Amino acid sequence: MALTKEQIAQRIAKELKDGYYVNLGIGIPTLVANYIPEGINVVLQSENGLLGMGPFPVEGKEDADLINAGKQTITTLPGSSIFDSAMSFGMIRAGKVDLTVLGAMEVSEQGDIANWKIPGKMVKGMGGAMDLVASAKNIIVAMMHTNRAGESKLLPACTLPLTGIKCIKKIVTEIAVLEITDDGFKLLERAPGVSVEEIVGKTAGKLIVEGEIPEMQF
Amino acid sequence: MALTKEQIAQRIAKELKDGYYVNLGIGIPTLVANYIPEGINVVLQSENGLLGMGPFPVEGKEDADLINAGKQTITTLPGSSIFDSAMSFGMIRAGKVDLTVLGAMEVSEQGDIANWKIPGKMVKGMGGAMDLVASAKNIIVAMMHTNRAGESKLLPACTLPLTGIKCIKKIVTEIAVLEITDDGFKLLERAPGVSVEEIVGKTAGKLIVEGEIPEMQF
Amino acid sequence: MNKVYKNADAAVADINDGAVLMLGGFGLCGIPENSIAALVKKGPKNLTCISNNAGVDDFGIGLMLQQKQVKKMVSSYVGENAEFERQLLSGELEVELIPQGTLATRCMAAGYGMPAIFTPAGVGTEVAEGKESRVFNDKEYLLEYAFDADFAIVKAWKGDTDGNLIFKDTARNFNPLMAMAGKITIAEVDELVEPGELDPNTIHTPGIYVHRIFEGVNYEKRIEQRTVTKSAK
Amino acid sequence: MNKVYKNADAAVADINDGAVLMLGGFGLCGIPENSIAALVKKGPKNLTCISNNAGVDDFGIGLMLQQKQVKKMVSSYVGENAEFERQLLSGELEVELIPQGTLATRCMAAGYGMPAIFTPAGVGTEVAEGKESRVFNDKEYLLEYAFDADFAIVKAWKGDTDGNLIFKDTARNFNPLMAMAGKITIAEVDELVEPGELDPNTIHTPGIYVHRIFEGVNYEKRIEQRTVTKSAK
Repeated sequence: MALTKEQIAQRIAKELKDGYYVNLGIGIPTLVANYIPEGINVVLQSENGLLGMGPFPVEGKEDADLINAGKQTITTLPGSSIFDSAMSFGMIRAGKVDLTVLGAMEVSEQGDIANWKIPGKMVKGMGGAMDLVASAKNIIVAMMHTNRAGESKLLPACTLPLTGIKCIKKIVTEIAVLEITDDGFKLLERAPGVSVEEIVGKTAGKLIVEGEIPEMQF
Repeated sequence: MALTKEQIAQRIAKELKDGYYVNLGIGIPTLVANYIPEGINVVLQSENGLLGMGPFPVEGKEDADLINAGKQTITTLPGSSIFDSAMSFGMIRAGKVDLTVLGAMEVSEQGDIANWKIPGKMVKGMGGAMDLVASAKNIIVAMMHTNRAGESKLLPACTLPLTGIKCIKKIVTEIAVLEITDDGFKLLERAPGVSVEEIVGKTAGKLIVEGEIPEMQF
Repeated sequence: MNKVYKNADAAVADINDGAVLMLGGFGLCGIPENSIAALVKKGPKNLTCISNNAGVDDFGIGLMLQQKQVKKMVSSYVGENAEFERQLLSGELEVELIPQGTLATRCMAAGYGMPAIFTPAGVGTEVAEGKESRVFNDKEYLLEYAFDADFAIVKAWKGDTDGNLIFKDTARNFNPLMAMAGKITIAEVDELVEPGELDPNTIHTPGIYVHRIFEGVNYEKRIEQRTVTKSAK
Repeated sequence: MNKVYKNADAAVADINDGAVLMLGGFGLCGIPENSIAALVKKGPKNLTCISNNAGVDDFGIGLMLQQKQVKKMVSSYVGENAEFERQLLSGELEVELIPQGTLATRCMAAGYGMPAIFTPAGVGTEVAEGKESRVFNDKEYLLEYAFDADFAIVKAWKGDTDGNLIFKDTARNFNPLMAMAGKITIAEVDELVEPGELDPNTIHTPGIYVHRIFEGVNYEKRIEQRTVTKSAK
């Protein structure tokens, strides 16, 4: 059974370690915050200038001066800090953020990512995505394995304009967890009930399948 | 009559304009703060990270956490701000400081300055001097016209290791005010009672004397 | 020297056709609402606006777009704006898209007197096209130049009459960076106080960077994405 | 994850021979007194110390010099220290003198992930020897590299257990820059508080940059140049 978006987020949350500083992109990545394991303390960074992002405010407590990079009203947690955009991307570039989770349109077997532009469509801009992918030491992509046309999003090479090159470390889709290795995508886990064959069939890039592939644990 | 150090400072203070941000070096330049003209508001920058430096504290009110770049205990004035050393030199490099006053061992007719190192003597370091001279848009040197051996400190070329090149705009000594032009030192004013001949005699670099040279006014 | 201006109209009075402006804010958060309104009223055209976003159709820089005052936007993200899209597709508007961190750092570089900086953002992408790149410690970086803006227009929370600024929460964003970067910096503030009322240790932008300041009025502070938790935890 | 250490001894326990250290402070203002004392006690040798100054004979880094723990000083100004001078002239100690702004900016560059920066400081002087230079807008700049330090040791006024730091007055100086630049950053503070006690808007160094923190004891805060006004104005 393919994972729901919530389950993808839940699986990614297992990658969190105590003390991690984490940047979560818009979409599925944002949901990861709901599944932080018990007993683990994680600090969320929002690249518009905040460490220690908390949940959405209760109704009536929204503050226009306190938003996240998705422009949503949020709160701060005890121990939070505010800074300008240069310091925010400074700490990202300096590798101080332990984990970055992003959505993607395509990922290549070299770890290239495309997630900002579709030729022929209105281009809205890359926002902070290019800085994040070029700088972060540990990037996990959260995305569907195939696009709406059923075509694989895990490719030998990206067809869309790139956001960054050789930067993605891991991918979690609704059917698989994969690692980017020097030799291509390496299948680490499969969703409960999903066969290796299905994953092979939906992966256009080079896929390494070694030994028994375990089912994801939650 | 040659000026006292206080009078040199007093003459330099006449260059101040309302709203100026000013960095004063150690020695004679520091004295400039005592002669800020009436009705003019000047903000003093100390490159260790302060704008709005005030006078020395009254006895008993010294605070070890509040010093100037000369490591003297000081106070802050209303409207002051504190910042780190990178921002401090950032605003200096960006040309936000309107006037810098420095001491010097030698100045060349091209506007080069030497004020940090004497070969054979213990080298203490350049501190912020190289940043200041390379960055400031308006630098006045406050110094004696000759050294203790009676040799001119205004030279065709500096003999001591340089602090910066082509950066000095004006020099005020105990006998003259001079401007650096493309053609060398240009004599602007002479100290009361000091003859042009004396200044010519004590200036080793190319000196331009055009027309009547007025006495300094205080 | 008096830095205090009566209002936004006075502060932007000499911003004319063809000016290069930096405008602070992230989305609609921390934008100089009063100055934008004054610019719409005064009506300079052919402006280049360096700002992380372009506002929405009826607010922020979107208001200047509606008046066709903007020749070029330099931004990292320009969604949420139909008029922007129309002008862009029709060729009336030029847009330069820049990675957000690069945008921020190019502002900071200007304020810090650094002519250029190195960043890995955009390496291997179309952003790198025509740009110089260089490898340090086995990693490739692009050389990106400091911005050069005629005016920086920022919004702060508190300010004093010497131009010192304090920002509030994530309304800080690009504001202090742009404040450092303008040849002339205009700051509008929620609250303008006398020198000495702000703790020198809490100043985000020292007054040396700020040339004009005024207390703004009638801030709308519109929220783009009102997200709430139904019940308190 | 616990960042709180019991004391300076615990915080510097893994600083061993040959380490590259950054030490905050300007003169004796804002120096990490407790950590320096602990380093003197523990006794690692062959240290490289990046610090604006080298203390005085009997205080600050001077104490480490007396124990011959320092192989190399990287500073902008090293006066006021006879033992320093003796070791330098005898060849026991190596010194690299760097313009103060360059020193500061090379720290910042490390904390901001910028491999190198351009500065005009030192152009045309012996500081430029062997360095790459480049002209931007008719002005010459030197290319200077980000520092690479094993440990940064800083002194703050207040800190919380998440590592957020606030500095006081000109004791700020190099401290927040070095705090950003260490592979491991150790902060000693006058007062250690719980998360939530510091206003997020007033944090100078976000906790992400700080790995270890402890509340210091018995600060001497020695004054180098006690200058006073005889009578209040």
